[in-house]
Amino acid sequence: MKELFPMKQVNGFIFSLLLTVIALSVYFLDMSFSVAMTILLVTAFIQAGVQLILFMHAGESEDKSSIYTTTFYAISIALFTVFGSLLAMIWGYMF
Amino acid sequence: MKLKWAFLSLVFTMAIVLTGCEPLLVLNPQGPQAETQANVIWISIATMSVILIIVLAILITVLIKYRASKQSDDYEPPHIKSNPIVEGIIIGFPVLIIIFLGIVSVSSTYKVETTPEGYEDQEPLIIYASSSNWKWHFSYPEEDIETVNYVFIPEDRPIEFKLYSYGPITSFWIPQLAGQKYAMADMVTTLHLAAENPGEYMGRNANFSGEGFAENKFDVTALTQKEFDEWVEDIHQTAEPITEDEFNELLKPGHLGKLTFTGTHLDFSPAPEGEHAGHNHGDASEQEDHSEHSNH
Amino acid sequence: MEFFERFAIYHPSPLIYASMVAIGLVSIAIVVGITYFKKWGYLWNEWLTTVDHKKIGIMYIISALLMLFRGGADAIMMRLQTAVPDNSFLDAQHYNEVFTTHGVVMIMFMAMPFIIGLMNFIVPLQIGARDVAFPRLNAISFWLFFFGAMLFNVSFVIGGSPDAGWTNYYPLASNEFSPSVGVNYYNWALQISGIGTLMTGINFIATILKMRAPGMKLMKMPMFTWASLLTNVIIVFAFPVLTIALLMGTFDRQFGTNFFTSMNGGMDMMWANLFWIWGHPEVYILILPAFGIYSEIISTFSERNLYGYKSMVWSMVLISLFSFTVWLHHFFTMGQNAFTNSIFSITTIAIAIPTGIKIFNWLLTMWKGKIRFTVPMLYSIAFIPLFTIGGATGVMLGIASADYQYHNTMFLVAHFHNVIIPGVVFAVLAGFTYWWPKMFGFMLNEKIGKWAFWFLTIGFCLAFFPMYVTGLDGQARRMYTYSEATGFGPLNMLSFFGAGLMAIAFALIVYNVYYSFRHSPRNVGDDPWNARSLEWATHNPVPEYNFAVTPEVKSSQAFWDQKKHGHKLFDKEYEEIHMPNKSGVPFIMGVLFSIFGFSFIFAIWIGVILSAIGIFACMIHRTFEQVHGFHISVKEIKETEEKFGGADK
Amino acid sequence: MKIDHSQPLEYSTEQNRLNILGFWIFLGAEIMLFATLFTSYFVYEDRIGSGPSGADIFEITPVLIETIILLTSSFTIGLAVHAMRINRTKAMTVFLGITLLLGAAFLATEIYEFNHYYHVGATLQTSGFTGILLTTLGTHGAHVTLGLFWGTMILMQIKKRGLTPQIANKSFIFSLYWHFLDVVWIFIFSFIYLKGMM
Repeated sequence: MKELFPMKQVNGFIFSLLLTVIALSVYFLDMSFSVAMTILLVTAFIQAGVQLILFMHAGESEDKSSIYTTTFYAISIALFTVFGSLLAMIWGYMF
Repeated sequence: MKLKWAFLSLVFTMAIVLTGCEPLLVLNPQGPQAETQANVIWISIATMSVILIIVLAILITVLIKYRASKQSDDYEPPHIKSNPIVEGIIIGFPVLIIIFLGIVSVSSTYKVETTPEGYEDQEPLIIYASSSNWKWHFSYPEEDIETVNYVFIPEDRPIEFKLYSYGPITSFWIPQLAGQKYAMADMVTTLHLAAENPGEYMGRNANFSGEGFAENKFDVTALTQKEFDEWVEDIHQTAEPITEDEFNELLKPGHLGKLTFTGTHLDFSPAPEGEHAGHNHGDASEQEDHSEHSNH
Repeated sequence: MEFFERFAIYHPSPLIYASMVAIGLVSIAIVVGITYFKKWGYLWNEWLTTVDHKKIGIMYIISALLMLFRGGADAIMMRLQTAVPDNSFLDAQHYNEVFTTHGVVMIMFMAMPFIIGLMNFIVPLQIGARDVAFPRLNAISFWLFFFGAMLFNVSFVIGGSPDAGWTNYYPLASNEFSPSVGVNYYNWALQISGIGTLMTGINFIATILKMRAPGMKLMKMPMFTWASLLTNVIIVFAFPVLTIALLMGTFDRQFGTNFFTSMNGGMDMMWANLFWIWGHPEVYILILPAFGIYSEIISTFSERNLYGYKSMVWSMVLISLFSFTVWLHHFFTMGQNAFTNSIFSITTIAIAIPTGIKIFNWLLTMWKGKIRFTVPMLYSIAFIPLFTIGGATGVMLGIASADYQYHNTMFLVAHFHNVIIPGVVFAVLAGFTYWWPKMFGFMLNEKIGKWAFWFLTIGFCLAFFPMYVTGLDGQARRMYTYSEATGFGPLNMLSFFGAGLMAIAFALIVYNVYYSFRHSPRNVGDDPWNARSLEWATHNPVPEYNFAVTPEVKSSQAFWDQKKHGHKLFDKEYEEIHMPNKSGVPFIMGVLFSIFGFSFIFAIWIGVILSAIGIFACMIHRTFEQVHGFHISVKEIKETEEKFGGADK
Repeated sequence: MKIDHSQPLEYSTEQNRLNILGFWIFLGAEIMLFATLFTSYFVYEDRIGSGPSGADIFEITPVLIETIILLTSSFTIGLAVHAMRINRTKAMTVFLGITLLLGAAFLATEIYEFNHYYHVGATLQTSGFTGILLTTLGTHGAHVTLGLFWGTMILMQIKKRGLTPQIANKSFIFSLYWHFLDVVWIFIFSFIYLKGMM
């Protein structure tokens, strides 16, 4: 039975629950917008990293450089799209 | 081959002669904003011509010198490895040009987005220009008059056109006075300009807006301040006031001639700005009450 | 009766009825012809069910050529209508439909499939692979594109064409201002073919990353393969944006949501934003492979190695990243502040840097070369100055303040045709001529080809250079007519004349195919152009298995190495070759998708549900299916190779 | 088909390795798909027209339940892949089954949540904000639904044929898909719900 529950996976699971609890603090505690957003950004991206590396085994195969490059490309373009659009559609009209 | 080149050059001379008669609208500016833009256009044409000439010169040299028909049969072109100096030049040259044009772009963009240079001390005349299918309505809140499909402006005074639309996105354009700006249904955009000489100018909607788009034009007339004041006075004496019913009638799709009214439609159909804006990115001051969104 | 009324054309005219009759007659003629010559079986077995990348590539190219004539007819109609002031050949509504379909057809159903077709045919050969990574998926991609294109063309006959421009800006494209089903067609035709394109992207990235011949490091790939890799990277990251934008548009038009409306929090600007986040990279999806094609051709016909290989690759990598950072320049005039416009202005003109580097590299490739003026090379040579002009006007448009004057004018129209025609159309025609012997085993006639080239080039200059002038003179784009007082008349007439010359050029190209098919000698050998890269190391036309033996590669000019430096490409014994099975499922899925789209367009929900069930059934069939492919035996390989006159091993 | 026995089953053939890389590239496209939805969500977030805002309609309880269910299912599908690698077919099917059950529970909660939105007057048509909220959640939900069908198909194939290299490959790819949906949910949880409620 024990070999079915490897430490790596169990720890990862506990860690992701922990991150969720930390993220939840922005709901239950009273804090400023920027602090809360920082907490959310940090926990969400760590959480994504945990899934990517620990659970999805992104780095285990011979194609790990292709996989990391693809993911990196996608994330950077995604971030540019999100913030570029906010600039184009909202912030660009504010000052 | 020679024939073809002769033909080509003939055609180009034709094109130049045909168009050379009178200056193109955009390159014949009558106000400071359009002049800035015309200057930027000339600068960029000049810069780009340099590049084009260099490319053409290299291309023609290469084509003449290294044609297979000019070389002996046993000539074997060498394998040439890239040279860091050459690479540096072909990278550095475009970089320099782009830096130069980048500076031109940024400075001129800031310039055309504010009150025209030299007019900062004057109070701008504010005119609301709204489009509907396929007409332009001009409201002068200060003078309390409204016109359709034509606009009179005083010369040598900064003008702020406040643009919005009753329908599809349109683009407000008076080539000889300033570049375009979009007019949209749920926000107001601002176009700054000034006319330096009295005269009549072409204005139109440049953004495709459906069936009647081609005829979606208006006339712009720049008058001296005195003539302008007389014109306003004249309207107040002769024109009928605009009513809500009449305005709604005007909004129906179609084309109208030039019309003149006293009063403005802004009283009963306010522009989508401030509390009437649909886009929540109107003014910075509005920031605190995000949740106040009204519709129109 | 009410049920059928919605299929009626919204805005009929004699021209449309005539075309309908023509379309009907041609379709009947095709069906009768195929039946008469008993070609249904051949068509099904050899083409409709194929998963061979070469045949799929050829089918892409044939479809693209058909669409070129559809879009070209639109173009001629537009130029005819505007040739003289106050013309009444088309009315406003028809003109609007014509330029809308011209744009969509040319970008989505002509340029892109032509590029993808060449990619399909050439990339696996250039990297020494047997096929693409997922042959079955490749067939699905093709059929989704094909049926998407067909669905779009159906709009002409049933229900009415889209009429809000190929950019389809809301609120003009909303139900209120565009009440016919035209925009629904736009949404679903693009959605379906877009999904196909996305899968092509995934397929080719996997192929290029994983299936290269031994020894072919990334930095030893031929330039066209590099260009294709980066193009597909752009496809994979750009097309999902279009998927969502079209979905939101569909919701707005068919389910009454408020995404792009002017009320209840809707935002018409958001469509423009999403459309161009996809739309600008789309331009680079077209141009990067073209750069690859020119690199191959210029290097071959100068008999020189490509100058500055590394800077060529890196400039393309930069372009692929930059292409996602510039979209706002399509709406500089939307009222953002000068700061925002400045940022996007700088990113926009910065793309000129890698592009400029490439131009100089091509020039330096010809330096000290031995230049042969073949048809593909003529296109490439004409490309350099013409594309420089197009790029230069692009930089001019990228300067935000000046863009306020060029925006939405004929200047812009001149610019993007100046980039796309010498950039993409010349490239695909050059590639088409260059790789033609690879596909069919004989050459296209050089003389007719050169005539076509001159007609096209001169026609292009006449058609589009006058537009720069009229644009600066205040002629807005998409105007179906103008008054004589504007003075646009003579130059527009010149444009029409140029368009006519271009039409003759395309007719000549078709005639060339016919003429060469009849008269060209078939013994051109395996290397008719004295080429350099790996695709020329196998036979013309290419046997089903591509390479009898997997090649071993040392550089990006593998074939040249073999010819000049005695490097042995094929140093192994024949082995049995494993090939994928063909399948009719991709074709059936294409049909089901088009039924799905058609039903959705007209809100016939029963059709939507049934076709969706059918699509899922196809997928379930696929997951339970056990296919092992088949093997080509050593004996068969030997026979084929001997037929070609022995492998050069 | 050459089978490389030095590698785990799901990587053991060339086609399998291709499939896995291909799926990663597909996930890259999925990142952009959801990034576009998030982009639109952030733009429309405050554009509520006359409808309710996020703070008005979000409820913490169902959201928390959904989050924990999905996190757990991501854990169990990880265990399934682990069991597959140590050749415990039975355990693998059990974990896969649990994952699918959790997925179904997630969907049920989401349906409850949508029902709640409907009743408080937040439908697809209400405003730009509710439209994009339901589209984003709906797209994720549709992915989960598709995943349930896909997982069921895989379960049936394991029952029928055992763990062949092909089926191991499919299971592994399914696990990538499922983990990815969890990642997307974390972003929905953080930047739609928590940001909207704080």
